[in-house]
Amino acid sequence: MDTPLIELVGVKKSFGPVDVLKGIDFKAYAGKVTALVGDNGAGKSTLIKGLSGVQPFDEGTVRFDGHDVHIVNPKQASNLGIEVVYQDLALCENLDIVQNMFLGREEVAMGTLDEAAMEFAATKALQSLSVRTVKSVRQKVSSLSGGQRQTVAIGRTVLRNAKLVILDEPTAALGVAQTEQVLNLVRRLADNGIGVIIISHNLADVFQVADFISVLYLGGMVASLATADTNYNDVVGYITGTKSLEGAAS
Amino acid sequence: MDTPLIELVGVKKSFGPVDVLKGIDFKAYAGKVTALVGDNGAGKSTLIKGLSGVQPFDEGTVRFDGHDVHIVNPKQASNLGIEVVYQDLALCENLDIVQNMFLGREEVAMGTLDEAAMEFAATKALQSLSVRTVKSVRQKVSSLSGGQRQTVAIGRTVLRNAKLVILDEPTAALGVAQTEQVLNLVRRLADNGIGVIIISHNLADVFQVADFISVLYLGGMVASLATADTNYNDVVGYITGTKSLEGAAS
Amino acid sequence: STGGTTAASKRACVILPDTQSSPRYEASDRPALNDALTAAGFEADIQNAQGDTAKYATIADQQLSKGCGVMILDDLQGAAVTVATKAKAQGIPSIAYDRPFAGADYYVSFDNEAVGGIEGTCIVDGLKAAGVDAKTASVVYVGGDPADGNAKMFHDGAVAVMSAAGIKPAFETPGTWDGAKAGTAFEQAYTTLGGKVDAVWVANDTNAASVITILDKNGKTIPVSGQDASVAGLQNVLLGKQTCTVYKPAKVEAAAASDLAIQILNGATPSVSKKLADGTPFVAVTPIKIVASSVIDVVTAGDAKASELCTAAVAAACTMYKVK
Amino acid sequence: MSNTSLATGHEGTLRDQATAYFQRIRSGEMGALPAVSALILLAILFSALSPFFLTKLNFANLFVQSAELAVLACALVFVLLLGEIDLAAGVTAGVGMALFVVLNQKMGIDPLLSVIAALAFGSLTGWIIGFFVAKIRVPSFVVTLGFFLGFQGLQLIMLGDGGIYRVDIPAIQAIMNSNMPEWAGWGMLAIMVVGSFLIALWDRSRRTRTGLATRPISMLFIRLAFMAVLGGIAVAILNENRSVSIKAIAGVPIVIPIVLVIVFIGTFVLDRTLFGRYLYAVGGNPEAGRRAGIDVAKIRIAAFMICSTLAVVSGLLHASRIGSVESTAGRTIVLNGVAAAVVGGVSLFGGRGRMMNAIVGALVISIIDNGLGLIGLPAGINFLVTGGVLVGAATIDALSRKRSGGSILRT
Amino acid sequence: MSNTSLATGHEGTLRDQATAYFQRIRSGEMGALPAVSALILLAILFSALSPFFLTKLNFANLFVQSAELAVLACALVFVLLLGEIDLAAGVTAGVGMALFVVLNQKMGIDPLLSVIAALAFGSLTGWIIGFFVAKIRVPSFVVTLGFFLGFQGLQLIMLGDGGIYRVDIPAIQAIMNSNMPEWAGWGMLAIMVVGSFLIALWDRSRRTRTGLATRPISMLFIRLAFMAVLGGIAVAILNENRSVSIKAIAGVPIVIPIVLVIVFIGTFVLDRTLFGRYLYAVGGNPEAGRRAGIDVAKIRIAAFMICSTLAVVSGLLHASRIGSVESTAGRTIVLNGVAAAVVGGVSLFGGRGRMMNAIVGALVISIIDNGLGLIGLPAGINFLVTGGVLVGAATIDALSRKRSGGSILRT
Ligand SMILES: Nc1ncnc2c1ncn2[C@@H]1O[C@H](COP(=O)(O)OP(=O)(O)OP(=O)(O)O)[C@@H](O)[C@H]1O
Ligand SMILES: Nc1ncnc2c1ncn2[C@@H]1O[C@H](COP(=O)(O)OP(=O)(O)OP(=O)(O)O)[C@@H](O)[C@H]1O
Ligand SMILES: O[C@@H]1[C@@H](O)[C@H](O)OC[C@H]1O
Ligand SMILES: [Mg+2]
Ligand SMILES: [Mg+2]
Repeated sequence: MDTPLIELVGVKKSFGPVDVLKGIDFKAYAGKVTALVGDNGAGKSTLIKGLSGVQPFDEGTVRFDGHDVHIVNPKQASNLGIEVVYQDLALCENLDIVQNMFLGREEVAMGTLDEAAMEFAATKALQSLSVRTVKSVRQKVSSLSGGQRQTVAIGRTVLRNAKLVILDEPTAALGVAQTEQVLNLVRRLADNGIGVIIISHNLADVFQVADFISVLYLGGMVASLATADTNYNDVVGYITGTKSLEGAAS
Repeated sequence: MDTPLIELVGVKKSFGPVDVLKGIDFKAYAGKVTALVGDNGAGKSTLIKGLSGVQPFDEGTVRFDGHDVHIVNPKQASNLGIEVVYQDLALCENLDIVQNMFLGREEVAMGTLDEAAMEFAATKALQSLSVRTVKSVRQKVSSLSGGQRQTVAIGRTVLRNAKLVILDEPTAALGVAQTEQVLNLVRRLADNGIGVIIISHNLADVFQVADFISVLYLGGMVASLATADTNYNDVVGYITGTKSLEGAAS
Repeated sequence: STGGTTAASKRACVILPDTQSSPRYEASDRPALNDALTAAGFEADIQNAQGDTAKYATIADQQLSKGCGVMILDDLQGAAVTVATKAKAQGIPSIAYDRPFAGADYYVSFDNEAVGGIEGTCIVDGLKAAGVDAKTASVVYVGGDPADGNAKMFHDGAVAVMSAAGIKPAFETPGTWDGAKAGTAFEQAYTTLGGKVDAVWVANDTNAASVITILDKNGKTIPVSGQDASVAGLQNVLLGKQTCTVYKPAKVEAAAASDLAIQILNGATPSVSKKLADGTPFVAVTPIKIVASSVIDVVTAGDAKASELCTAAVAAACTMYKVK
Repeated sequence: MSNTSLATGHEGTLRDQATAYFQRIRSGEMGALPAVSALILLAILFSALSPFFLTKLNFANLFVQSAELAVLACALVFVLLLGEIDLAAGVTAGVGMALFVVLNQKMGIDPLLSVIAALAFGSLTGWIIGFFVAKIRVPSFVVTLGFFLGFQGLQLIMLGDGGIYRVDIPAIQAIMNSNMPEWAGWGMLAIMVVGSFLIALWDRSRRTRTGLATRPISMLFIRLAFMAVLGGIAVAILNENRSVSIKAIAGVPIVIPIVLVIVFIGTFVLDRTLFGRYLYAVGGNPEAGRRAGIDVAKIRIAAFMICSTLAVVSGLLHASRIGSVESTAGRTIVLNGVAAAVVGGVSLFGGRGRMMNAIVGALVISIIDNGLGLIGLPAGINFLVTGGVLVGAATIDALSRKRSGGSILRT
Repeated sequence: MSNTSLATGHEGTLRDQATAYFQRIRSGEMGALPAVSALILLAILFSALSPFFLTKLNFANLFVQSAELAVLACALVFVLLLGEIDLAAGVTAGVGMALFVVLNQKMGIDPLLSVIAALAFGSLTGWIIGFFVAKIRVPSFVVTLGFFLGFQGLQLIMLGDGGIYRVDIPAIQAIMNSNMPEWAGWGMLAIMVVGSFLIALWDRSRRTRTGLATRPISMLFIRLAFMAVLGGIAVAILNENRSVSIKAIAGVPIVIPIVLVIVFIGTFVLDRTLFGRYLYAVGGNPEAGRRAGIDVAKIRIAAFMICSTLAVVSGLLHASRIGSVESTAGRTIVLNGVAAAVVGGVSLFGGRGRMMNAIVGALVISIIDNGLGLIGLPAGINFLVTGGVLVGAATIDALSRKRSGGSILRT
């Protein structure tokens, strides 16, 4: 197979006394969907936050497109073309939907914000995600329901020209129709040659969209498989620790 | 059937120009699990917050155990024996797990907080929910993963002697094993005669635990059915608005 | 609208500077000016800028928009200058009260350097009485807030007298009008001097009271100066803890100023013999040195109440010095 | 059932727009409105208490008296939007002015150059404060308290004990003490109305080009007419002779267009530039801003720089009005500045506030001194009444926000 | 792979505990530690600058000089924990003392009764402020600014005519100016050590009864030994004669046990009572507190009442140390009080802080005046250095928190 779009080698992260990532190897490819699964507290979000510079890793190597990179803040990740939807969303409640969707990537015309262009694009993006109950794209995020917020956060990725899109439990708060749309979106992104990493507890969804599945268990990577080569029960086994691939892990 | 534990008649709620609940009727029974489903932004959380006094209804009648009640703040709901796990959790990040689990219902011995008793009970409650990755029950909630927080919030209900337990998307962030435990818990609560209302987008879970299913669509109640009398596809139809029960709704 | 019979010309507008540096403005000057002016049949519009120059200017605007026949300005940080200029443009003369400023038509004041001079004398005499040689005496200087123009005059007046007697400051604290700060500063000076303190020049009674508490704690009674003839100051003088205070009878100063004002309001041009260097007519009022035996003078003048002075701890001293 | 899909609030007839506006008000998006009602109530109160309150002269006085505070409050908005505070803003103005007089008066440097140096000093100060806050992460309350103390020392050192310097430069004196010719007042109003019209047209053209809905154009005309009428009345009053003595005083005070320009530029920066957007984002949720790739530290430092620089401008207005620079300048005004912003509707916790809030708040605070100055109470009572009126104004403000705001809870 | 299930931090040997402690420190749970290092650095600095800094007399002075600020900072902790502020705390103390003087000196009422009345006045003030903040939802910054102004008026009205009053009651004078007999100092230390021991035993018994793990008992003994040795050294120093004049001065200043009792009770309330728990909860997330059924308004009002009442206690210490009460007391101290709490480690945004933080912070702020007072700089320079040292101390504090705190981001 060709060079991974992103490759982690031996990354570690601890918070004071707590070792959360204990030397992780991980790969994701352009044009493929890689699912990252694992129990609550296994370290999935921590892995993602390390990758995106939100909480840089303590140790280990990160390669992007074959080059060693050192990502210590989100701006750098963004410059590399890494776009992330965080589990805790991180929206500005005092801003409206359009403002949040374009935060950090505003359209500017003649030195000033091009509100019209942004409003137009945001509306399109939300429509593509089956949003029906949002009254106005100029509503403050503080007035949105849980699922609506989730959609706004995901909508951001539709607007960007990213190389790698990372989604941390994107469908957790979503309704049936919206979930379907997001899974479609994920597939569409990958088909356009973008690398996608998706974290989810919903294995049905994972098996539906993912090309590869990586399983974290208590801060160690216990399995990295092609979806085609595995099945639901095995993955549950890895997640809950009743099964281990190389008998090696931690 | 006997008197509903909780009964809403014609409740309405609007936020300024936005009518979110447009006259809702709803019932839930002691010893039964009633699922509340609906699209993102349909008004589920708003209904729950009205019921628990967090955001009182504008209009309508609420009956608890057959008596008209007027719940305008959470304290009153709590006094009636209503216990809620909110979608947005509402934990105090600066407090630890034990402190959060007992917030508002602390154990007091000789005028002072009985930390030992609370620590003991909290540990037991978390163990019953299959929590494996939490390092210490004296950890601050700010350091917990999404699923761990969810578990802490749910754990609160295990500790209380509630008459009505309301869970707003309790398993959204949970792993496979933890989800299973929470569904068990829901069943166990109902079997002990407690009324349970559960909101979820996961219809598989809903069909697994619920006795009744009520469907909200754009702020109106479009269907209230016994689980036994319906099926997955019908419910999806009600949720997405492609089907309507009495041809009546709004 | 100069002269004539308009309502405005019957009004005297007075601005006092603050309430922080001294209680006198509200406690003494206001009633004294008010009584004198209203007794003469004029309206007195007296306001206090509360230590804020912007407020000073606002008050002036407001008074002028109601109209004034004369302005009595107790300057705050130079704010009076512009006010006087504005007034002059409307033909309204102004009297500098207590504090000098450029552009006033008249100046009425205690000579602030003289006030400092009295304090200095107090220390020099106190040392002599205690049998300490001024030239070798260890004297701590606790001055007033250097941002206050008067503080500098008090300091200069006191230093002139003390250095003439051969006193050099053993320690000089950063000036302040805040009793608590002065107390800490003095305590630290005392520590640094290893307790070798023979006298303390203190600019006013507020600061003196805290200095005295520190001295008490260390079992020392030495010459201490002050001014304002405040309740605590007079009590400390009676108790022998403060050598003297300077009594600046506001009534006398206010009488002088309102005298000028009344003449102006009546359309007359007051004649004043003394002039400042820049030619401003100057009415000087004499500050009075108060020692234990003369505390009664302040009481007699009505500027202190025996009942307030003679608390349990001071009762014996009151009897001794016939303060009733 | 009507499935309204993704409106923006620009759709609908004039009537719909009006309904939506009142519903927005009821639902708690009040902006400066509660403060405006507090202002009106205070004005009614003082008119009842003093016959001089509603005079032409006092009308002009109020604007001039509030200008210094208004500019300071505008300055503070930039840091308050971040949830930070600048306790040193007043003394920064003081040192800026001290620097000005030292350069100009003592060293004979050109007044304009001296003003520029003072402004540069303001920026530098803001940069240093911002550096401590943004890079070292010292709470701004403590950093700026340190500067508050330190700068009092600088003032003493620069101006000397009891130091006061007259500011005799006609251009500076004119700001607060002179008025524009009659035509200039009308010209100013014309520029404002036409300018607003052009900006609105420009916005509309951008929207229509993208195919987005626009508000009915009649709404724009109503707004402009409103502006023209209110502004026209104010200019007409100010253009009459308001003197109570022989010398005629008429015209719009020079400081008014200055403050308006500051408000205009400030509003423009906050609403229409990247920096403004990032300021709100960081104030609302710094972590979200950081994750979106915003250089949070840079935004923070810039906000403190703007604050300190504008503070020096307010110092200039102070010097102009008082006619001198004193060694205690600016010690007391800063708490009033924060209070003005907060009463006007700026949140102390960041993320919410506009220039207009600061202006209205400053008028509320200033009208207290203005009104009480006409009444003339003893200091003790004056303090008491000032405090009481401040709490009262804030109560009106809070009550009108609350009635509707009950629903605006964090979800 | 060890699947550690739900520890509490009480498990493990002494060695494990020590490791865990240092890891906690490294991971940013520093509490008052950074402030302690700032304190030590300042002490080293001043010892180098003045040979008098490390004298017995100055050691005692420092405690006494900082007591008033320490109690005020403790008072403020209660409102800061809620993310609120009380700008009026200083003048509340001032009015409390004015009331005391008027009752006692002017009206001849029993001193004890007068003190009680002053404290009651403090509680009432806190109740009113709390009412505006909690019920009407006026931002505390504005309410307390109003009270700050209003109370300056009250002080003037109450004490204006005499300006400054001596406080001649021996019991009050004694607080800050007298010392305990030698044995009482040792007794105080003994009570502290034995008391801590008994409380720890009681906690252990509760845990063991429930079957929970406890820390090794040797840890407790180490802690007590530490306390006994440090305390013993302090008491021994204070029990020696530190006078530089003829009159002997020895013994632990009476104010020390008073402050310790306040700290003890305050800590007890914050750590072990429902009210304390709710204070942290509401400060951390008011909406979560409300949903848990906490009466948020009641907690807020109670916090302001405690703050104002303790502020009056600090006023009592002020009166005792200065030996008098003046009509301007308390105007400037409040910003220092907030700074003390913040430098000590209390968050201005609520939810984080303890009594000990306030005490250490107050020592940091007080040591600046204490040290500089020995050096004797002119006012201008003194201001400048004070500001600089404050920023410096806060920087040390921030840097030590930051190094490790980088990871403590909101998830
Ligand atoms: N404070 C508010 N102001 C205005 N609109 C609001 C407010 N709170 C909620 N809404 C709107 O009310 C509607 C219902 O919200 P609610 O949170 O009840 O949805 P929900 O059914 O729980 O959705 P989800 O499945 O996404 O959690 C949404 O359209 C939301 O935008
Ligand atoms: N700041 C922190 N301090 C201490 N421990 C932390 C911190 N952040 C995370 N942890 C711990 O690290 C572990 C991994 O957390 P992480 O959020 O990566 O889990 P996750 O796999 O995303 O779980 P979930 O499925 O619940 O989202 C958890 O046990 C959590 O308690
Ligand atoms: O009386 C004094 C006053 O004249 C001065 O300005 O400030 C200090 C006071 O003590
Ligand atoms: Mg996660
Ligand atoms: Mg919801």
